[in-house]
Amino acid sequence: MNRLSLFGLLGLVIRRDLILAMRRRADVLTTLIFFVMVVSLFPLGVGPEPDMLRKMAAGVVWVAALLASMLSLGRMFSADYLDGTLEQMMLVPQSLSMLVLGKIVAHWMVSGLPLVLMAPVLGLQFDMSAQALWILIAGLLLGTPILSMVGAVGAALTLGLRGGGVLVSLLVLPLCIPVLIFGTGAVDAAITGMSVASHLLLLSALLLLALVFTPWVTAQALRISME
Amino acid sequence: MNRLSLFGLLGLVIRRDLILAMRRRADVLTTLIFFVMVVSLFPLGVGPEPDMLRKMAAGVVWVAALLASMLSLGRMFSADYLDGTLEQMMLVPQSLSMLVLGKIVAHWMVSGLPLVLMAPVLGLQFDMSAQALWILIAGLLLGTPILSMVGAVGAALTLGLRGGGVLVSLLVLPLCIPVLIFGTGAVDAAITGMSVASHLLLLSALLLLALVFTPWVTAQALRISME
Amino acid sequence: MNWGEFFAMNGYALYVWGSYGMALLIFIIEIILVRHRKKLAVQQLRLLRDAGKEE
Amino acid sequence: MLEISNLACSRGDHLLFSELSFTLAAGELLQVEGVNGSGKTSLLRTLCGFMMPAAGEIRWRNQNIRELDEAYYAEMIYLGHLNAIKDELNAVENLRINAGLAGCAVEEKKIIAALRRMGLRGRETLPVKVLSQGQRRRVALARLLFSNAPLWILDEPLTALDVSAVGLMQELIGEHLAHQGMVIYTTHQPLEVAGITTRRLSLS
Amino acid sequence: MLEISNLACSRGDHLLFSELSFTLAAGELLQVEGVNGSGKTSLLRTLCGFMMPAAGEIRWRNQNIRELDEAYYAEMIYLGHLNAIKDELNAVENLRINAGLAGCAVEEKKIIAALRRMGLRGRETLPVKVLSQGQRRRVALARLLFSNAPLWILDEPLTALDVSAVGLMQELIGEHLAHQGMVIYTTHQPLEVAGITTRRLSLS
Amino acid sequence: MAINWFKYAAPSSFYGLIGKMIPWFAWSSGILFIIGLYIGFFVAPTDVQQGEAYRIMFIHVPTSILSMFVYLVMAGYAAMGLIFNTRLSSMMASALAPTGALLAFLSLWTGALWGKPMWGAWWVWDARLTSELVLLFLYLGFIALQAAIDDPRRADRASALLAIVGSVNVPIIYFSVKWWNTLHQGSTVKFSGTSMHVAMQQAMYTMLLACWLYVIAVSLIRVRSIILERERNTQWVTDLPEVTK
Ligand code: HEM
Ligand SMILES: Nc1ncnc2c1ncn2[C@@H]1O[C@H](COP(=O)(O)OP(=O)(O)OP(=O)(O)O)[C@@H](O)[C@H]1O
Ligand SMILES: Nc1ncnc2c1ncn2[C@@H]1O[C@H](COP(=O)(O)OP(=O)(O)OP(=O)(O)O)[C@@H](O)[C@H]1O
Ligand SMILES: [Mg+2]
Ligand SMILES: [Mg+2]
Repeated sequence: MNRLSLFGLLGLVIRRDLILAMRRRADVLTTLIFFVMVVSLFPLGVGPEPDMLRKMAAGVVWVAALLASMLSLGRMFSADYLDGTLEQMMLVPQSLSMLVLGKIVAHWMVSGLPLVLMAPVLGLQFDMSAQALWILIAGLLLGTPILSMVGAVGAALTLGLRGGGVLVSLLVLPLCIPVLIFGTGAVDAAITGMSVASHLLLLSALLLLALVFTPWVTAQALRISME
Repeated sequence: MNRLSLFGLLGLVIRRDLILAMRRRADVLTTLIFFVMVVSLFPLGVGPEPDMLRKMAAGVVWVAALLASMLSLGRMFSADYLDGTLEQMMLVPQSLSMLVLGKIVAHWMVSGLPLVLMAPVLGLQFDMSAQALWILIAGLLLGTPILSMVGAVGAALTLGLRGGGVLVSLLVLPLCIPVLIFGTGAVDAAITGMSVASHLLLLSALLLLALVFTPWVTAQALRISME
Repeated sequence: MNWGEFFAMNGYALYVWGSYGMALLIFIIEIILVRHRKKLAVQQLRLLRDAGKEE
Repeated sequence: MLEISNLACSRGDHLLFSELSFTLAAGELLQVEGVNGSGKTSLLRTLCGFMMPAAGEIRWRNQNIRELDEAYYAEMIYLGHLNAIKDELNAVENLRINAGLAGCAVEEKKIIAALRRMGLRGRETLPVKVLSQGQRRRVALARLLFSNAPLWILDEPLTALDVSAVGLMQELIGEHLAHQGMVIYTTHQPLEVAGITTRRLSLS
Repeated sequence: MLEISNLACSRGDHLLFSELSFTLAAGELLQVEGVNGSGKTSLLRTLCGFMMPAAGEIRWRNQNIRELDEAYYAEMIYLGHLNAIKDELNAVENLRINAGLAGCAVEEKKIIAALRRMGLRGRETLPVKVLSQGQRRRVALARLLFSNAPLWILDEPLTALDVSAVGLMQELIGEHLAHQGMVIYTTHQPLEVAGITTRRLSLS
Repeated sequence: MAINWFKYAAPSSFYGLIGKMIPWFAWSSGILFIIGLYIGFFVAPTDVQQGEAYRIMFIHVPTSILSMFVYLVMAGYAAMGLIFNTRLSSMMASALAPTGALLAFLSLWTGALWGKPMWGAWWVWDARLTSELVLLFLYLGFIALQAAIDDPRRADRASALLAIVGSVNVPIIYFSVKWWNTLHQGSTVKFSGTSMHVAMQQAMYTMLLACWLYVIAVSLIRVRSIILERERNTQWVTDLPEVTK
């Protein structure tokens, strides 16, 4: 029988999800715009004092990234679930974890990567220093994939449940808090002149951990949800 | 033929949506918890200095309320759209605007009211003064229904579009910014000892305006989306 | 030490009794809920059994 | 009662049908026929006012349905491809709410009786989500039992139904027609109502 | 090839069937029969491994499908109540992706030919969303044309199909059986394949 | 033999067994509460710096510690249920969750009431406090997920996955004290001398034990009703004396 290689499958799934995302180009844009908007709302809500804003900057960007990726989680599986494509994916003669990993990667490329690319602009708006900006970006680059991966677990668990959109935040946000802490911690450390490496190393460790476990956990969760 | 009175219809629709929400009691709780969680994320991201937190408090609470009600917008029509109930609702021999108003009220009761009730606790966490707290609550009480109403328009317009969840935020958030500004403005005014009344009056005016127009606009948007 | 003084807790009455009061309240409510749930479960079972007999 | 004159309907840049005219009087049964994609669903949805016709007019009791609006809706019932039932609610709750929106409060007992008639004994209080495809369709069809609307518009009412349920539907339609009702429907399965000659409308 | 022994299946606290045993050999056609809610869909979903059977075993080429897992999936194709096509994509894209996931790259030309055979000429590049119910089902069924899996599991393949499409399906199934394929399906409509005697399995 | 052991862990025999054990746990918990409170309020001396307010400790510390402990136990049970497919352990997990959530809430509540007189604020965004809040959210997520799924078997397995993933978070949150400046246990909170007064220690440990026994008793009662709800179609449940009478 024909069987795809693991990487063939990965590539195919990523390509498929990217095509679907591009079919609604608005999608990619809107996550990004949501992110920009949340970040920009803060000065409106909090007031325009530059000193305070500079202090808040990293935190606000991180929180906004967290929320933006949370908001786009619903997209990851639910459309496929409703139209029966997910069912068919579970019948693909290949490792489901790999397929899930493909979907996660595509999700990150559509809703995580644009945030990372956008962050410098926002950081400049808040008058962050160049060094802090670099750390912010490095942190986001390590952190947003974790958000996508942990989010995938939550999305899979809440599949087909009513109110899934909010429930998933309830499940996922607490799990993402360490990412937030290390991510902002790194920037703070950079500003106060302390060592940044430990924070970033911890983030990398988390990323590795998530990379190893979450696809498998998500696959299990999907199987449970499909029953 | 039997026809419901306008208020009978309103009551029925509200009851229906509340039953649906209660069937998943988790739903109500989760919007609330999302709200609490977003508010709690900020200190995590920004750092625990009480002075800064106190200054941010009103803004953070308002932004979180905005996001929480945004997140729950998806629920307002999309489930009904997908299973065909919305189609049937348009065939109800009564004013569609009234029906829509019912759905908006129910949505507010499920996802706006709990936020208002929760706000004092969060305010205390940020060490807000009692007076500021009262103003915050008054503002939220006037503002959250506006968020639900404006949100309804957005939700109706994006019905059935892929990625509607994010698109709706994009449409709705800019429209909600005035609410945010007046709401936080009132609290700021209270803290700095200026007149609060003007802000709250403006909010009330917005509320009235929204109450008059949005149900009708939403109804039209629904008709367009159904075609 | 007399009882009035004891309950005043040296000015910390609100805090101390607020804590213990809430704890007591929660424990009692939980016990009531948990036993109520048990009673409901048994009632449900009887209902099922009776319905089974009817058929 | 229902008069269609010179109706045309297009989707995208595709003209589905044009110059379509017919009338439907009390007690008549009309089957819309046509191959897949010939525009049957589009016709029925146009009759409901969901879609604007490209040309022509639809009149109910000699008035354009656009003008009648709510008065028309009070006299018709539409059943589409989608079941219009909420997955989270059980069958009884679904029907009560549906009847309520249509303007009649129905007792629980009557609803349960109706559901039993539809062959759903023992499934009345399960969330509709767990029911089988055919059972869900039956719940949707049970709405017809409470309505006193004279005009029924049914889009493939027989999908997923088993043989006995098809028989039941024929019975229901027969009863409705006997009470001077009107039915317009589509189906790809044979549907014969005893004592009634089905009129057929063919979309090329 | 496919052996089911003593299978039992329960949903909620409801036992759907038990002690079900049968085998399906190459070239055989098996129709699962039963009234609405008798458990046909549940049986087919159990055969796909979506649901855990309450008891019993399902064996493919003498091995339990739980153990075979991917090797089994490479040899079967399932078509459920849902069409499993993406609304935003057009028919060609849908089929290409589906075939890709199943492990075979298919040329565009072959896909278009298949779609034409399914009666979708002129609809190949419309987003599937705008197609009619029956046309969507045809797109889903077109997957069968590319698969070389010997086992077809079809849950009500005929829903929404018009008469000519039903004929086409009978033809397809006939061809598949002639190539030593196996088909297990459910339907409430008559489905006869020329030259083949349909075996019937009745769920009480 | 493992299989034999699982047989004894069957709900039917477990149900009877814990029925006999519950009163013991309940009564000993009650007695220990009384002893603990007596020592805490009448024997333990007033704290030099905090005055009488420190007595909140005797309820705050047990609830705080147990709230974390219960989460790990719950996750353990859930994992067992997922891996060995033992129904009973899943039921134990769902029985523990509400109690754990309440403990977390009590920890927050008593902590807040302690914080106001000590730190002058109901709440500060300190790592310890925040991590306790997050723990509450983890509990609520577990409960909400279970409530959202109708089929209990599916609910068990889904929430077990969540509990396991969540337990990875507990130590991270807990140790984040290190990465953060912290008020909790900071210089404001110092008991006279390097170690606590003996009576204080006694009171705290007694209360801890009492709370623990309480948790066991309550969750066992809850698991009994869960067993009844889920096994309502089995013969042994219908034959139970409390049902037949
Ligand atoms: C809402 C506020 C608070 C929360 C959520 C909270 C949470 C906790 C937690 C989770 C523990 C267990 C930690 C461990 O085992 O080491 C704990 C222990 C403790 N807490 Fe709090 N706490 C709060 C407020 C306070 C306040 C205001 C004080 C005193 C001024 C305090 C004093 C203590 C002490 C003395 C311990 C025992 C520490 C030990 O033995 O290691 N807490 N608290
Ligand atoms: N945007 C578009 N461009 C071109 N054709 C379109 C467009 N939208 C819809 N169509 C066509 O319009 C027709 C709609 O048909 P409709 O759903 O009314 O068919 P039907 O008779 O109900 O078919 P079925 O028996 O399959 O339910 C289809 O042939 C579809 O391909
Ligand atoms: N949680 C539950 N409790 C009780 N009964 C349930 C539950 N979940 C499903 N069922 C029943 O299980 C059966 C599922 O049937 P299934 O979908 O397999 O039927 P089917 O034979 O495919 O029917 P159809 O012809 O209507 O498609 C239905 O009778 C349904 O009512
Ligand atoms: Mg149609
Ligand atoms: Mg079925």
